Amino acid sequence: MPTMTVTDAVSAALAEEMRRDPTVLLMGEGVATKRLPLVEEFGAPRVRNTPLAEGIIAGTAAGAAATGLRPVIDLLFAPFLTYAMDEIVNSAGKLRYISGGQFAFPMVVLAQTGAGWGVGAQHNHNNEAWFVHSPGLKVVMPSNPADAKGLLKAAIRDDNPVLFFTDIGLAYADGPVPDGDAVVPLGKAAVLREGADVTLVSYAKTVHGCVQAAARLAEAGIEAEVIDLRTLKPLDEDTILRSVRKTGRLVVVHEASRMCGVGAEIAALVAEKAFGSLRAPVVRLTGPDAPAPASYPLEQAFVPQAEAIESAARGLVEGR
Amino acid sequence: MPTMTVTDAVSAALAEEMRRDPTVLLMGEGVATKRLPLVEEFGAPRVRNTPLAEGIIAGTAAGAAATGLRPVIDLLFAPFLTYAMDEIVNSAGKLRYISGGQFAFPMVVLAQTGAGWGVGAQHNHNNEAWFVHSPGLKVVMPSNPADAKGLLKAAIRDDNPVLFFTDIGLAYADGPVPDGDAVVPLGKAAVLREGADVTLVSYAKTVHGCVQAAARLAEAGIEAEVIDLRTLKPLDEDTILRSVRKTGRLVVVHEASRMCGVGAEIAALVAEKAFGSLRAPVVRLTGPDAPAPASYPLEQAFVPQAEAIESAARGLVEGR
Amino acid sequence: MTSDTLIQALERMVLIRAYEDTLVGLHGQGRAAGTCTSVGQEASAVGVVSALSSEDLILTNHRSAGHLLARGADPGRLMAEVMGKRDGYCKGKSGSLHIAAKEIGVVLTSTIVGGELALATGVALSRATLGGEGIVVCFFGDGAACEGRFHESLNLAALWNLPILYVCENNQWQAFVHRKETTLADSVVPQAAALGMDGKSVDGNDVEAVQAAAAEAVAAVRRTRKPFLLETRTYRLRGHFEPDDQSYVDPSELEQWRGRDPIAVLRARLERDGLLSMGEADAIEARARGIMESAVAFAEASPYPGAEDLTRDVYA
Amino acid sequence: MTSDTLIQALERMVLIRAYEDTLVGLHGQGRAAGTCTSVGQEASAVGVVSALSSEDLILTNHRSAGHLLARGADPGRLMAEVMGKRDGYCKGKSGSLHIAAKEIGVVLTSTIVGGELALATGVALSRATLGGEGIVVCFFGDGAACEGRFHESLNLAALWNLPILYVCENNQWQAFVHRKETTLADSVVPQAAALGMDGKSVDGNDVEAVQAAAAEAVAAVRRTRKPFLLETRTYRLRGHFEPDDQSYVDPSELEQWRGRDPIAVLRARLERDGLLSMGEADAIEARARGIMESAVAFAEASPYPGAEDLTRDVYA
Ligand SMILES: Cc1ncc(C[n+]2csc(CCOP(=O)(O)OP(=O)(O)O)c2C)c(N)n1
Ligand SMILES: Cc1ncc(C[n+]2csc(CCOP(=O)(O)OP(=O)(O)O)c2C)c(N)n1
Ligand SMILES: [Mg+2]
Ligand SMILES: [Mg+2]
Repeated sequence: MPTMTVTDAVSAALAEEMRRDPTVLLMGEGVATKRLPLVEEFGAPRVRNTPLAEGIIAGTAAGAAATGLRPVIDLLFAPFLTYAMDEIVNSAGKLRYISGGQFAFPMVVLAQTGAGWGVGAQHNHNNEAWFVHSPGLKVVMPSNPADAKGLLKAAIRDDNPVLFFTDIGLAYADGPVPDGDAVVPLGKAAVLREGADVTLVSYAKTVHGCVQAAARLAEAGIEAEVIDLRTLKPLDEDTILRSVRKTGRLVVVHEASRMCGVGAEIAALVAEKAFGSLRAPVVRLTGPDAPAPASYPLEQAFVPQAEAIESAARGLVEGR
Repeated sequence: MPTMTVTDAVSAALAEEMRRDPTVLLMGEGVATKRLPLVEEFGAPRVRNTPLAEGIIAGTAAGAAATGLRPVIDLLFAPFLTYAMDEIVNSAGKLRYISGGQFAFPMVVLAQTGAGWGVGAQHNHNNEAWFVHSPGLKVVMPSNPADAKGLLKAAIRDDNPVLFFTDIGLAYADGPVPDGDAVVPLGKAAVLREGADVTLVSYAKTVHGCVQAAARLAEAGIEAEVIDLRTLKPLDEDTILRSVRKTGRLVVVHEASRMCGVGAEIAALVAEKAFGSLRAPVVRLTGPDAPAPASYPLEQAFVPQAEAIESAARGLVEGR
Repeated sequence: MTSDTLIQALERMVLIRAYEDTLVGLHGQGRAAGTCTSVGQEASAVGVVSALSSEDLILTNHRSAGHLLARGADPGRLMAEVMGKRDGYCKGKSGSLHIAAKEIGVVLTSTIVGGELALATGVALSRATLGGEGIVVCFFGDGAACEGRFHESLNLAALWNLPILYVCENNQWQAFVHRKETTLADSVVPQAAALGMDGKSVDGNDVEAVQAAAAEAVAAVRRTRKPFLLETRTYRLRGHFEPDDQSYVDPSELEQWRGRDPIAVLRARLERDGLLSMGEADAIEARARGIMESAVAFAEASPYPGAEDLTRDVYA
Repeated sequence: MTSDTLIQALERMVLIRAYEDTLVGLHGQGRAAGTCTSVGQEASAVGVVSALSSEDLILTNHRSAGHLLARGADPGRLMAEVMGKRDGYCKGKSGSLHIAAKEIGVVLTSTIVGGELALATGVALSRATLGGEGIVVCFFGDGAACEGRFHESLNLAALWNLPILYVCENNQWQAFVHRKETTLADSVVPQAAALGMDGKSVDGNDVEAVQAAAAEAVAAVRRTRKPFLLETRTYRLRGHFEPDDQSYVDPSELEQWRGRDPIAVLRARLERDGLLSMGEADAIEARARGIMESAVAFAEASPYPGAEDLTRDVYA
């Protein structure tokens, strides 16, 4: 298998889908500058630099999606989505329902976020839960290049608006990516490691902390099951519940803030639907209720790390 | 005690706070038209109609708040907040932290939402969880006129940005409001009814469904404790946990969608911190993962009703 | 306009007025929800829409009845929608505020002021990309022109040569705020010009003038595939949303514009020029009332959506 | 400008250049994060800021070093901030992108493009309400003028007579996109005019011209309490954010603007007119380098914030 970065995986998925379907087009501030090979292959009308105005980029995408195109827009950093919330939430997310099903919005919104570059809270804000909470949208956040590619292909083919977040901290990490048309379906979590003692659920960067923690736990004789959600909405409830029914213990980990985050949703889900199997309190390890600091050591401290995950899981198993 | 509606309670709180503090001012599309008595008492410069542009209204408020004024802005309906997310989240919510504490943002954002007027999903979207999830903001959503008045007074005096949501369905319902300077502190839930068998947690309109359900449950010999959160952030964790440690059973009820809603947060909190006391699965009763329909019967069906709350609570107590 | 098309325009304007009067009446009786009527603005809607061809697409907003009816929407299905009934254009889920009717080319209505401006560029991009002669017409209010999306939309449409006719229905009001309280700009046309877009301002209460300006603008957009901004200067004769006592409205301004009611103006002109007898005019009004009676009956007979509809059509 | 103020301007411009060159160097060695430099735009920053008085407030954006240093910011504390150190103006929490320094009147910096435009009206409203002579200066890029907030901010400021000097630093680039790819408008001044605001476009690489235009504009704003838009036409000589190879930049355009480097232009003019000897000019540069050496030492010696700072200053 070839290896590539998440950034290249996104490019590869875009190229393959644009080749497959002439209605797919890419728009954003600098997409044509930064993805010259796509311009060369597909022409300027399908790879469009835009004015600096996220709202109209998203609105244009929504209008185009409803009338025959399949736009992918790059809004760069997740905090910039604040300028496009009406178009994403009120238009793309709701106008299908409001109109009684007259329109569909096959569009993808790309955005980066997360610790890694020290760019501070106006470039780094894990706000994916906003979109999970909002109707009519799907939300994806991969943890590796293969999933990034496969999920983006699925997102582009989906007839609903999909928010596709990539983790800044993973942007340049290499990983194997299968050749060919390897679509990763939306709504399916990946079980990265099986184990009967405790379930670690995460997505994006912190998946790697879970994997590391699981390896260390294994050395101590604790078998952790590691679930990478990949898609946050629709959420793969079955995989989560099946695992917790087996292990009886759950640690949810993410970089986004705790209150009303995806971790809250998963903890609530388990407390509702797997309560009888739960042998210990649920634990959430999340970013604090604070904006993301730019300072490197603080930015690292913002993110739940493998040690904390290991210790939380161990605490649950050992009944501390 | 005099009685008044939530709408009038908001006016009364505004008038009292503007009288108390000359730096308080009100801005919004039509505030001066709709609140003539305030214009007459405080003058046009302190009660300002604005152009139709939510982003600049919120930005103006944030800029003014950081430099000596205490603006209250009326953005009308919660879905219109989508146009002001940068100003609320990235500026008011984060610039204190980003600047290392150089600025504070004493401002209040008013917005209505909820079933009641059949205005559809672009006027009715209970998106309060977005702001609970975001750092640096406080969030309030009262269930009655007395709290509306008292909480708004506290919100105006708070040095942080406060999102103040009122429930459309409660706008014109009369309720008693204490005379005088009755401030309701932010961050304190109200226990509306004590009970040892099951805890019902809610806020805004669905509080009334909980109260009704509790009355019916009492007839069946089940004592429900009813908690009205009033403030969603900071969340009164103590009151919730104390209650669930006593009752061992929790039903959380709100009109907002389920995934990553306030109910998820509360369920997660309890699964983490009161797990040992829990005797039954947590139950969430929420609006569906759908935009709010305009059609009256559908709009009513969107909202969890007393019957469903009663039945869920009964199910928990009876071990169904 | 020929006398025939003028009479057709009158018929449409009278139909729109009858529709809204009917809804106002039903609302008073508690039989229908309140709406944003376009009473007084019928010439703008009919003048522009009559200049379009069937392949053109329309985007509108909360004040849409004129645009929809001018385009041939069925009054019964519109009323059913306002009443939240299953036979409404949007199966009752929209209510009055965001009625789209794709089958007649009225797409993606948004009640977020400015929403239609953001979507129109995308619809036009589809048109431009997928081919065809059709252009896109985007109706919006003077209030929407205060939103940043106005600027963003015009800038992009001008830059990308998108075939959009922007129609700013400048009715002097933005809900409960008079236009003068929202901007120093007397007209939006110079704002388009500053972004490289041609535009024109026209008396929005004169259907002939609107039709002529719109026809010219549509032809230009169709030919050049470039956007154009048409401002129709008109007035909202009723309140913002029913009920609304208009107590905040300057009575003399209101009176002045009432004297320029576009339907009365047109009817007088047709009668004066001998193109229409008083009897014929009355017959037009009677016909419109009859259509509304059937529409009400249809809408009231339509069932409400069922519980299963609550979560239907959320996802594709 | 007198020869003294011209020499002071040169000193400031050289200081800014030295600061940014130093950071570029540190970045290359892995000792500092990448930044958005304002190399090539020093005349705009220094020309405008030198026209202000101490009670005026400044809002800026991601490309702020020129504005901050022109206003007298301490290079050591700026560098400490870029490095995420405790002695930075924002205790290391901002990093380079949103540095505010309230003590010198640089408030509410936002790196959201357009953010400063939305906040400036509020700061000016405070000024207008609470009294005082001070005005508000809002620096933003040509890219920010594409955002809807530009329109909303100007409209409100004009309508409410807010004392704001808007300064659009038109450096021809919006990150990786050339201005020509983003708008048909050649200048933003007509956009202000369409909203009822006066404005002027000036050569942004000529510090005298900028200073003269800014002084006039500041006086007008101070006197009339009305806003004014000044456009400084300049060029971003380095990339958008370090590192950036500028491979997407037309080399001939870049060369042309390099030939108009505002520091070289000013130095040549001063030397030509005999106001500055080559030795004096070199001494200015040497002094700036010396200041930067101390600044680097200060910043590198400053500690990182501690774990307890992670959740400090979130709430008031
Ligand atoms: C973003 C947003 N803000 C506010 C409103 C509430 N609102 C509905 S219509 C309206 C006035 C719109 O004025 P204009 O654009 O001139 O259209 P008109 O109603 O005059 O036709 C307002 C403020 C809204 N629907 N959306
Ligand atoms: C809302 C938003 N969109 C995009 C960006 C990313 N970005 C940062 S600077 C920049 C270019 C800004 O151009 P301009 O306003 O002309 O300022 P300049 O960088 O040229 O000084 C972009 C696109 C951002 N920070 N905020
Ligand atoms: Mg209007
Ligand atoms: Mg620029």
